[in-house]
Amino acid sequence: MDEPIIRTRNLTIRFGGHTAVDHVSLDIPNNTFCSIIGPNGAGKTTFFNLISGQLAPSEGKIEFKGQDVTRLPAYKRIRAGMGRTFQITNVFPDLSVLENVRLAVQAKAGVHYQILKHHRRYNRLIEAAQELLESVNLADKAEQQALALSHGDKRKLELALSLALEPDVLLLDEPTAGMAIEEVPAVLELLAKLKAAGNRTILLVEHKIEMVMSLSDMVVVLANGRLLAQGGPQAIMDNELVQAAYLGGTG
Amino acid sequence: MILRLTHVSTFIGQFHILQDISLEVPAGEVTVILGRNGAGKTTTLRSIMGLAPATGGTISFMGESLNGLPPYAAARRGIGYVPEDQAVFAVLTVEENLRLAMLRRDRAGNERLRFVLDIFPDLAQKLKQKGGSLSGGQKQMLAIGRALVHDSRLLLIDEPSKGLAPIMVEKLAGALRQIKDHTTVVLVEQNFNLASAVGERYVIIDDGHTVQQGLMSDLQADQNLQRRYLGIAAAREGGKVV
Amino acid sequence: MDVFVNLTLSGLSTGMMIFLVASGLSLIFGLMGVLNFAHGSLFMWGAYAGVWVFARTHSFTLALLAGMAAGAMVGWVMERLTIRRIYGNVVAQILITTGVMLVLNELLSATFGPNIIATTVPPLLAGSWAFGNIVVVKYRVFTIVVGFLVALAVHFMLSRTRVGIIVRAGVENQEMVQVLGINIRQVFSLVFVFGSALAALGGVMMAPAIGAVNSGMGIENQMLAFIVVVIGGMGSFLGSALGSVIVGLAGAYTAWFFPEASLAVNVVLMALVLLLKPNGLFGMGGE
Amino acid sequence: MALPKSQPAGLSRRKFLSVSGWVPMAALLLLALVPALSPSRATLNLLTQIIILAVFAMSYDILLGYTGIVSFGHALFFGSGAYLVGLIIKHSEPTLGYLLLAVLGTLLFALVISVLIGYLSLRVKDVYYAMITLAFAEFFLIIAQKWRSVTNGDDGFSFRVPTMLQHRVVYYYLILAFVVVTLVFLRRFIHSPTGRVLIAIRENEKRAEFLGYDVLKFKLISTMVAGVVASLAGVAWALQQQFISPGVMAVDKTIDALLMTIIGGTGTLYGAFIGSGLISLAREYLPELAEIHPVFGHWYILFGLLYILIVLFFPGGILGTFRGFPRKRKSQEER
Repeated sequence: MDEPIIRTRNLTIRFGGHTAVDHVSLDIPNNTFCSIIGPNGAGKTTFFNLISGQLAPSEGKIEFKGQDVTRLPAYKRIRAGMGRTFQITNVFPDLSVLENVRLAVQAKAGVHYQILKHHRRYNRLIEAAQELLESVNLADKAEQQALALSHGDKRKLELALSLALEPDVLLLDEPTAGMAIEEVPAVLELLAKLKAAGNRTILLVEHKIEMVMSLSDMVVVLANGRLLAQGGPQAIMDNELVQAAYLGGTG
Repeated sequence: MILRLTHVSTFIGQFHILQDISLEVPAGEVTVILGRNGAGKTTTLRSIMGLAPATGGTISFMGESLNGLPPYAAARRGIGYVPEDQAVFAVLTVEENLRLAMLRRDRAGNERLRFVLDIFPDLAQKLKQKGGSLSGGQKQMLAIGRALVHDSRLLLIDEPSKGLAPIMVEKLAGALRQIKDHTTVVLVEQNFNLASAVGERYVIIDDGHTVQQGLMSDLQADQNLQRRYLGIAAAREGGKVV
Repeated sequence: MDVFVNLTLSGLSTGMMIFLVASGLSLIFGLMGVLNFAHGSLFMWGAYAGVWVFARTHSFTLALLAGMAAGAMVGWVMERLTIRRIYGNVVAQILITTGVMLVLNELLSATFGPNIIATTVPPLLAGSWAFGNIVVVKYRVFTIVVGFLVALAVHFMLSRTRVGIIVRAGVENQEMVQVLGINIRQVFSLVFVFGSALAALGGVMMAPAIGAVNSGMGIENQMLAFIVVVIGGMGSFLGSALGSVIVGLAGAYTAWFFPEASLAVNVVLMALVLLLKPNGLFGMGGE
Repeated sequence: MALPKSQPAGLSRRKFLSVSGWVPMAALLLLALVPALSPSRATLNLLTQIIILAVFAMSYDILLGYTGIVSFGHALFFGSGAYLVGLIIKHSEPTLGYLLLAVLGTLLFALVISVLIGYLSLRVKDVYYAMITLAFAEFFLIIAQKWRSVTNGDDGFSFRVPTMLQHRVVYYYLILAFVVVTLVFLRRFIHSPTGRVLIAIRENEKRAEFLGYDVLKFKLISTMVAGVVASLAGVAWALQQQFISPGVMAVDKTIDALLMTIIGGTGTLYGAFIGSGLISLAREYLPELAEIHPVFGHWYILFGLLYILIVLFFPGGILGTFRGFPRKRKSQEER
């Protein structure tokens, strides 16, 4: 509990001459709901990509549950307890919705190299997948091809995939991006539910600041790749540096 | 009317995104397309450009039909397009990005380049930098500047304020006011403040249909209409929690 | 010392020959990302056309022109009928260009028969200069010069000209280039045709060096070209040039010192590079 | 579209144990009756060939249709299986014991080589796999051609097979058993949890990795299974031909597998039989038509064109839907 679940030290990545994430040192305590905000181009998604292992940092290190994971490939971080969603919908288009989630459940269950048993004989995997679909209100679309889902439903499926991994840290990259406005409240409700469960850390990147303030225990502000401020939502709202970053520009 | 869409219908895959879009854009003015997320605003611009070819209806630009034209032909007729995600070429320098849009190297082209660097002084200082190294706001300027260098009689700009800090939005509004003296602009915008600050006319799209169009001043006066179609977007600008 | 110089010269010239084949592949595959499995067939069409014309006219210049024209023509037809539909879809490219390779190779063997056809080095380029124990074969010097010129010309085209800017921009975002009023498909077609002509040029140059053309030379050289692009790194034109020289030199030295290993050296070299620097010596990184 | 339906386990299990459905069963029955109906040596030989090549093509389908990777050196496995069994038997005695030893050696070789090639290339890009398999196949082809003291070079060599296998009908039934076992194994494989992950990788590799799957390892499993099955097909081929030359390892063999898989239909397994049947029949009979028109002498042109048309316009192949590459394109676009 005292040990932060994620700890970055001088985390830096450069693309050519551009420093997208610039010496960010951050401790994220266990079981918190933490939002990462900042103006466009602040490096939020890049920061996510560094934590989840999609990008390798130019400098600095990342610890997860006290272990140095800086050079660990993505799939190992996922197995160690991270789960993430993507800004752009990222599912298995030709498979059924249920099969999408079943694959995620299978990954969590550690059924990797079983090559002679039929996958449907793992009843518990299918049941777990169906339960997950119910929790994101997709149960009635279980047999549909993922490709044919509406955008909002794809986002929900994406969320279900990550939840299936039962991650200790859930990285959510703009879960409402591109959603029809009337679909947003359902996602917010789901986030609130996840938070209420209280058994995991949630890291959220979001543009719609107002939306996340009420949910967050902690808010981290990035600007131009640097860590500008961190603290409780109210403190962040009142922080003059933050206001300046948003109002006064950073450029 | 420099641009006229009549009963335009567009499919993307099996999805009927635009079902009945009819709108008119008078020359020399800024027309703002408003509507909720997913209403079909971006697709409308893409259909005009030929990027999402219309399957029905007619699109005419300066009296000639654009239906069936590939995007580069629409561009050559004088339509500039600034997509939602800016699409600045990361591998090219700022200067190369701008030069790429200059189809002919003539005096007029050089003048337009000077004009662009005039209204976006930030770019003038970064000519030799790679596009990929710019900040979000600078990329947006470059994307708009690029469309201007390209001698556009009509400029389609998709959500330029998206994700920009308020100060950047301010700068952008200023630039747009300068631009509209030179070309006709069609702007897709969620930020109602920006939309009403620079727009003269509005078109509201909902579920792939045009539902209302007219003068921006009328829309500003009509709270009812605002709430009906733009409700949340407008409220959000007021800083209230959704 | 003399041995060393001779080996280096011969390695360089082999390298440049490989580079001529690889330069087209480097443009088409390395830069535009189109994996053309019929590249070797284009090379072979160039070689056969060159040999055919040279046998009739005894003019190597005409042979060069004819070979490149044949490559460009076949490349153009191929682009129009197939490649055009599958930009950006690598699996489809591999599959379809393989079919094209079958058809192109079979057409050649239907026309020229399955047997090897002998040819010679043009008189002007035949023979060698001797400096003491150092023997400089004229034709080798010629290939080095031609390879060097092609490398310079293409590099200049990519980095300085408008076409170069368009190609680089188009590789990044096709749609946006179109929206600026540029018919990117046309530019890509042009690059494809140009790359095909380069492959064919490699064929014309190669034929006199080995003294004959045969139906197996396509796939062999295509493989070498690919190895060179992998070693140099995708997307790096100069990397391919350097890769070619490395492969050429390594081949020459091993052939002298460990003749048994000379067959394996290319594959081993590639395996080493992939093991130590998976993106090639000058690669741009992953996707 | 065969969407997975959630069924009670018992029901799916029964279906799972059968080769699946009536058509394959009927076909199998028919094939089993052939020796009784038409005992002609030529017919049996041709059918045996078709079946062996179909197994080869099925192994290719595991790579292309189920995992979405293209190999250009698949003949390496087919050919090494053939060479190993031929060499071992030639240099020992034609007994079943040595045959078994040869099969084991083949399996080991296939496993080692597939892991080696896969590790070198798949780490970088799937596209590399195509070229690097080709390079390795050429490498072994050159060994087969140049190491004359052992392989007799381009002339090849013949060898005696165990007496039991010399009888055509016996061998035919053995091959039938072989194909049934392979088919059941491969079907189990593709429906196993591991097989489903392969399909997931074909659909969206990045997502599979972000579910915690070690994508490289799964691809390696795919290449291992494909390599092993292909080399067993090569063993069967050698035993039938009783003669081996470098041709079994040439690029043409790989391209045959590719043609058979695509024309039959990728991602279907059974398509391999259709593809293999068509190509073998064409190879057998089309050259005879060359007297009518010379184009039949160059029937590869026809097949090349047919193949291109199928890839471009009928990606389903003759059987089923070709889900490998159109989907691949989709998921790339979505990124």
